Amino acid sequence: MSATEVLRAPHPHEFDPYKLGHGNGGGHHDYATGHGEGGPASKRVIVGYGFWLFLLSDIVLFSCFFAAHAVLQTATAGGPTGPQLFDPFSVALETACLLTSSFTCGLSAVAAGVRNMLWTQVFLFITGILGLAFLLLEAHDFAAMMARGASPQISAFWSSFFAVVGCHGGHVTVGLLWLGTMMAQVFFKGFRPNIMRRLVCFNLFWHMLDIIWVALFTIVYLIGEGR
Amino acid sequence: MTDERNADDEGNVGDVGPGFMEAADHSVRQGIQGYLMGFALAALLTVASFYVLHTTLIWGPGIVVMLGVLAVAQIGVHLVFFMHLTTAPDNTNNVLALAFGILIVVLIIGGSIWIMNRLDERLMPIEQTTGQTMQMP
Amino acid sequence: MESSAADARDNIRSRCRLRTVSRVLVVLVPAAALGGCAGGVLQPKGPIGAANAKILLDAVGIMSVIVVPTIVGLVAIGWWFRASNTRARYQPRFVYSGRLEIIVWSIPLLVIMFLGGLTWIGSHELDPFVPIASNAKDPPLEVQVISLDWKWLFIYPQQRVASVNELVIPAGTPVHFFLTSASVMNQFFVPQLGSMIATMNGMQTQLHLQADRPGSYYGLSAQFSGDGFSGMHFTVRAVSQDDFEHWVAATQQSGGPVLDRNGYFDLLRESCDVKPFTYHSADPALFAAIVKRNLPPGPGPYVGRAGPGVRPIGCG
Amino acid sequence: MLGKLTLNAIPFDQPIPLIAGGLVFLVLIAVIAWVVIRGHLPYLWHEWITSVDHKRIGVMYTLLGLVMLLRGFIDAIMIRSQQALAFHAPGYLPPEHYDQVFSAHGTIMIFFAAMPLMIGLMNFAVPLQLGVRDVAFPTFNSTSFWLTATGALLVNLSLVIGEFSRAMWLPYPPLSEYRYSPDVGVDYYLWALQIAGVGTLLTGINFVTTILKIRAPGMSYLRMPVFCWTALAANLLIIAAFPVLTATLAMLLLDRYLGFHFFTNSGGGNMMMFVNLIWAWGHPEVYILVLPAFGIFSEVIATFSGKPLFGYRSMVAATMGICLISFLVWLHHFFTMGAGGDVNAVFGIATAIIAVPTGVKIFNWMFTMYGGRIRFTTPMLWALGFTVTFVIGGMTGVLVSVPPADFMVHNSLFLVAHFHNVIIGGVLFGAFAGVTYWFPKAFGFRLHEGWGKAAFWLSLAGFYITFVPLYAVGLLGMTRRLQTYDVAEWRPWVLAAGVGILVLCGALACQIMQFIVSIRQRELLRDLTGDPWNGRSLEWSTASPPPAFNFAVLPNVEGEEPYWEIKRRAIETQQLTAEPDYKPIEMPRNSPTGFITAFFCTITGFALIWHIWWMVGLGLFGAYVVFVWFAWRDREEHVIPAEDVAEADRARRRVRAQWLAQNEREEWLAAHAEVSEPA
Ligand code: HEA
Ligand code: HEA
Ligand code: CUA
Ligand SMILES: [Cu+2]
Repeated sequence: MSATEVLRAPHPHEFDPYKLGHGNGGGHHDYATGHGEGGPASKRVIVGYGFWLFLLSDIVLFSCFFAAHAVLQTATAGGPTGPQLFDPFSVALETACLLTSSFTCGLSAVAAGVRNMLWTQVFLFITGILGLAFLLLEAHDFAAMMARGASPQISAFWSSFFAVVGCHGGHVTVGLLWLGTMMAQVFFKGFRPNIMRRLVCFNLFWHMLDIIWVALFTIVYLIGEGR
Repeated sequence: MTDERNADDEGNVGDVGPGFMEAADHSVRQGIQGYLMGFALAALLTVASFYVLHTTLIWGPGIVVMLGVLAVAQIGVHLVFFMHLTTAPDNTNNVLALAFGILIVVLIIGGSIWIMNRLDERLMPIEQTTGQTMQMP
Repeated sequence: MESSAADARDNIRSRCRLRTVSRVLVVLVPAAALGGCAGGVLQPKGPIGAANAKILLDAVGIMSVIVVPTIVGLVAIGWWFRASNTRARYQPRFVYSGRLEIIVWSIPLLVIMFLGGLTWIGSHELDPFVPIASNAKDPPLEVQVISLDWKWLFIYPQQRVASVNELVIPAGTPVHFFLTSASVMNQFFVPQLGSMIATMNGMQTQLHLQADRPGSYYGLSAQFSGDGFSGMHFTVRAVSQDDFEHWVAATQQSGGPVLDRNGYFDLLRESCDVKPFTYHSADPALFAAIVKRNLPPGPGPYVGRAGPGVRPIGCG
Repeated sequence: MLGKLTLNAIPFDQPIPLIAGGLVFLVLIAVIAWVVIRGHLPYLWHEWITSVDHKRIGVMYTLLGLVMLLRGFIDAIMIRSQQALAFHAPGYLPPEHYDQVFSAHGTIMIFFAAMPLMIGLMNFAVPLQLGVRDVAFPTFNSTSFWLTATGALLVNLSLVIGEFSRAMWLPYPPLSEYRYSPDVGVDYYLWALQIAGVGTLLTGINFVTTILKIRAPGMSYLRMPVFCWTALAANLLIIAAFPVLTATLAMLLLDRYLGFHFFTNSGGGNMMMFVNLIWAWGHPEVYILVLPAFGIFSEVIATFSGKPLFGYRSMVAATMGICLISFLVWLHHFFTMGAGGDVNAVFGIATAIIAVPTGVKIFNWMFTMYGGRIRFTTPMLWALGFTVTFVIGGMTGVLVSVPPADFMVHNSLFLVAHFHNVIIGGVLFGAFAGVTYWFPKAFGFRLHEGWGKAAFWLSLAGFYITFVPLYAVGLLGMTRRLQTYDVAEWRPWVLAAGVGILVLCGALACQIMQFIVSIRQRELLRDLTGDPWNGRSLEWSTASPPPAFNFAVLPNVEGEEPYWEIKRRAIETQQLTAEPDYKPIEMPRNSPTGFITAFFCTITGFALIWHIWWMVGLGLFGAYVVFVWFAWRDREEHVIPAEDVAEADRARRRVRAQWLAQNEREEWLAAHAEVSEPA
């Protein structure tokens, strides 16, 4: 086949060099859902997806602290061990707070979905209160443990314990600060598209904290205690 | 109201960001129902975790496994009911990203524990040098 | 008896001088370079080093089979198909070939399969913790190695002597090293004898080496450990069994210092470029105490002084 | 009041770094003063500092990378000259200074030269190649850049205030713990990297979102240029690996600042955990660097061979394969720690497997050239130099992945030669290829070929003269990071490497001359068509430099190599496509958020290094205020009216029409047709 023949071919894409099966058509005809062939995705999808990736990277960050904790499990250097000082009741209470807050956070999303200012704010507020309660309980826990001779400076085990639990607590703190600004934004600016996008991100963040906490109370407290 | 939503929706059809309920199909009641269901399941699984810890129903060393399974189940509940993850085609990218994340987490935690355990076994002085018990030759 | 070690060192030095004569050659012929008095890893003087070097060369060989033609091909194709070459055939549609694709994936795969097998077997057989299969009737000599800031301490638990920055071993006898660090991480390495291994505080690694013939070999730390790192090298003197016993006896009777707790704390402080010396008596339980962290680790630079420009004391 | 910061912090007793650093800062201040006095500040502020345009950010990243490359190179000169002098002698750098030099060299080269160069080129080219207007999160993009710049600033600040880390480019504890490094050097290192690391993570998220969610209509995954694929792989690795770096450095920070015991010699700490975690980041990191370079070479080789890339599908598979396997091999950096046969073998074999997809890439580049019409322009020379050099470096990499072999050369200069072989031959050559390739797109004129070719040949020669001796001396047992040595056999090789660095200095001179000469002769080198290389992907379809909105209308992609298609059709039919219906375009507004965030991060970082706690509080508070203020912003976009779009695009079309008229149809067709028989 000579070159000019190729060029005069009826459709320029009859020639599919990579045998990818894209020989004909393409463009707008073959939407593959979720594959973005129809041009740039909507802003909502872009923002949500970007935040999703951020959450995944955050989970990787936590996984390092978890790995360190698993490795340093027995490195108590003669100091107290975890199960000696854990307070299962307090942990259960913290779990309850956080789980409920995740639920109310979801309800705020439902309310925001129908642009209901009052209930959105109410549920966000309850979420915040529960988060705060969680933090105070955790701080109280830490204080009690320190009073009984455990601190991050005592041994590698306690270093890793305070680091992994504290990292989660730090995330909750940041979440609360964010929650505050979100409530203010919703209040002053209403349910604009950009505010709605941020609300969705905040929701994802808060649920993710709960997921981390599930891993945390299982691995650090329950399995740690089971040993 | 609808205008705003549409403006935000334009672009590629059939692609959904994470965390979105299919708003158009969900009434408030359905929304609340979904969260309630997730909440109930999650609470149940949490209680089960705390319960299993002290149970005698399960063979002792198996408890850890059970705890792990319960945690995975609960994380799944959160992902599905709270974060609205589905396996529908419009969620492909979200699920793929999640799978990638999980793979990395498993590699890092699993790899670290494997490596560090081997090192600990071999480097923690079990096999002593003869030094400390030997007398002068 | 002090003088015997000094004699040996003089001896090494004069042989070094002889070798410098051949240095011109060394520059010209890379392969010949591997014959200095700090001979390289391709001039092994013991079974471990020999096996490692063999594997290294085997790997280079098998990879060359594919790498060399690849390089030649790249240059040749690049040159032949230059735009100005009218004899080269322009084929803009040569962009896919299923057959080439198969070849392209499988040839490297085959090479890697061979290398993978080599890796699997080599990693197990040459694991530094695995004893050397030896038909020597003597049991292996045991040496405890402790890296300090910035010198090496060798304790002979069976002989109850110790030396710093000089390791004397009997040739032809396997040596079983137990290693740890009194401060930061280091790597114990004698290029001509073979595998290196890390030394770490609170941990004990093991290593089996053997020198086949008497000789003097260069040893060093292969893990940067701070400002005095460059001076952290030592000499391995492999001597005959008789000479080794001689050396032990001489050391025991010499008037050198004693390695007990106090002696150890003296040594623990940072110091650089330490000249080799011996302890006429050493406490063999010291090693375990360090590994178990019953003794404090090295104090680091000038305890209590912080801020920019902290320098090691006694160095430079 | 000022924490640990006193007048002693300025190293009056170490004249070399003080003078060098002082000079750098004087130049910096002079530049700033010149900018202010000449009244360029408003221009800089509006057009560059607050810009969220991916092209501008890409240019700034690249510039930062080049400047830091220069700084890293000066360190390299100091390393090589010190070792050349230090046979049985102290040389001119005392240990406490030499140790800073190589630590700074490694840190700067990896984090502040190679990373910004690669990220800069991705920033510039990826959205253009995807046929879209910007990245997913333009403001974060600017923040990423300024956070990276903050890290670079902190590292360079350590020259004149205090000192830099002496604990290697990866600060292994316990050496990097407070007990053994009580000075601020390690703190400079840690905070600089934490801040820059956050910026890099944001980049990763930004680009993965961009590539997966924002592409021109019709651009399915398998129509993306390979550079976009490699960018996707590299940024996925960033998302997966950089959190590991952050976590690991955070643990070391906790040890140093709050007395934790993660890696200490006491309290049950375990330094092996650091080594394990840091390499779980460190190994993927080297592929983060080299994958985009692979992409650049794919574009360059295809363009200058006048052919589509050979084996596109294999290329994509190989890229993603490398991306995945690179997370399974990190232990090969500590084979000698004693984890035993099973662990060493598994990780060793996994490492060697990477040679397979990498080899596939090499062969595909080779077959791309096969049957091509190769034009030896500067980018193509860099690419050719890369293929040969990288194959050698890859081979020595596979060699050290065999544990018994690694037991002999770990941490030796052989290893140093391995990684410079892949990094210089791969990443650095890639960066230069990319810079020369896309420079005309960014600025509208080409770089001078003569000086570029001189720089290439001197770099190639200089590289081999420097590093082949290091291979040899590594096999002689010479370990890395030696400040002095006394083994006579090593000396000739060390001296030879010293000669190599002189040749590299020549290369640097030519490289700088290339920039100077090109800027001065820019009218001569001007390219009006927007397509100076006869390119194949979409970035060449718009004007050079591209308008802020890149494309007046998003191109409609109907096949692989979309621009080649457009061009062919235009020539075939002898006319441009019909003028589109211009619409107003919404573009993100400029924002100082990134710059201000980075400003507060600089303050916070500096205060943390010197334990100035009130300043830490101030910095953090400032950062929070910026966050709220950014969140409060109402107008995120501005609209470019349709007339402006039309005007810009019509100008481009005029030039294209001229170009079309000059290209004789038959001639062009003949030039690009398959030759069936040798002429
Ligand atoms: C861009 C950077 C880069 C790249 C691309 C690579 C690529 C590779 N590296 Fe390298 N490496 C580094 C940067 C890089 N490395 C750095 C910085 C260090 C040291 C850090 C420090 O300690 O400070 C290091 C250290 C390092 C070590 C640790 C050694 C030690 O500490 O003792 C190992 C061990 O396995 C290794 C292996 C490899 C391998 C197998 C590849 C492979 O990816 C190479 C694959 C390529 C090819 C093989 C060539 C092309 C293939 C063919 C032509 C096909 C046919 C070939 C065969 C079948 C063999 N590298
Ligand atoms: C990206 C990474 C990178 C790059 C590019 C380089 C480049 C170079 N490196 Fe480096 N190096 C490392 C990463 C890198 N290095 C690392 C990680 C270490 C380990 C540190 C440690 O031990 O902890 C190391 C260590 C290291 C050592 C080992 C010290 C030792 O252990 O004993 C040596 C010794 O020779 C060395 C030399 C060089 C040389 C000669 C170059 C040259 O090839 C440089 C070539 C560069 C140029 C020729 C500059 C060109 C500049 C421009 C064109 C700028 C133009 C600018 C404008 C116009 C604004 N490096
Ligand atoms: Cu490295 Cu223990
Ligand atoms: Cu690696």
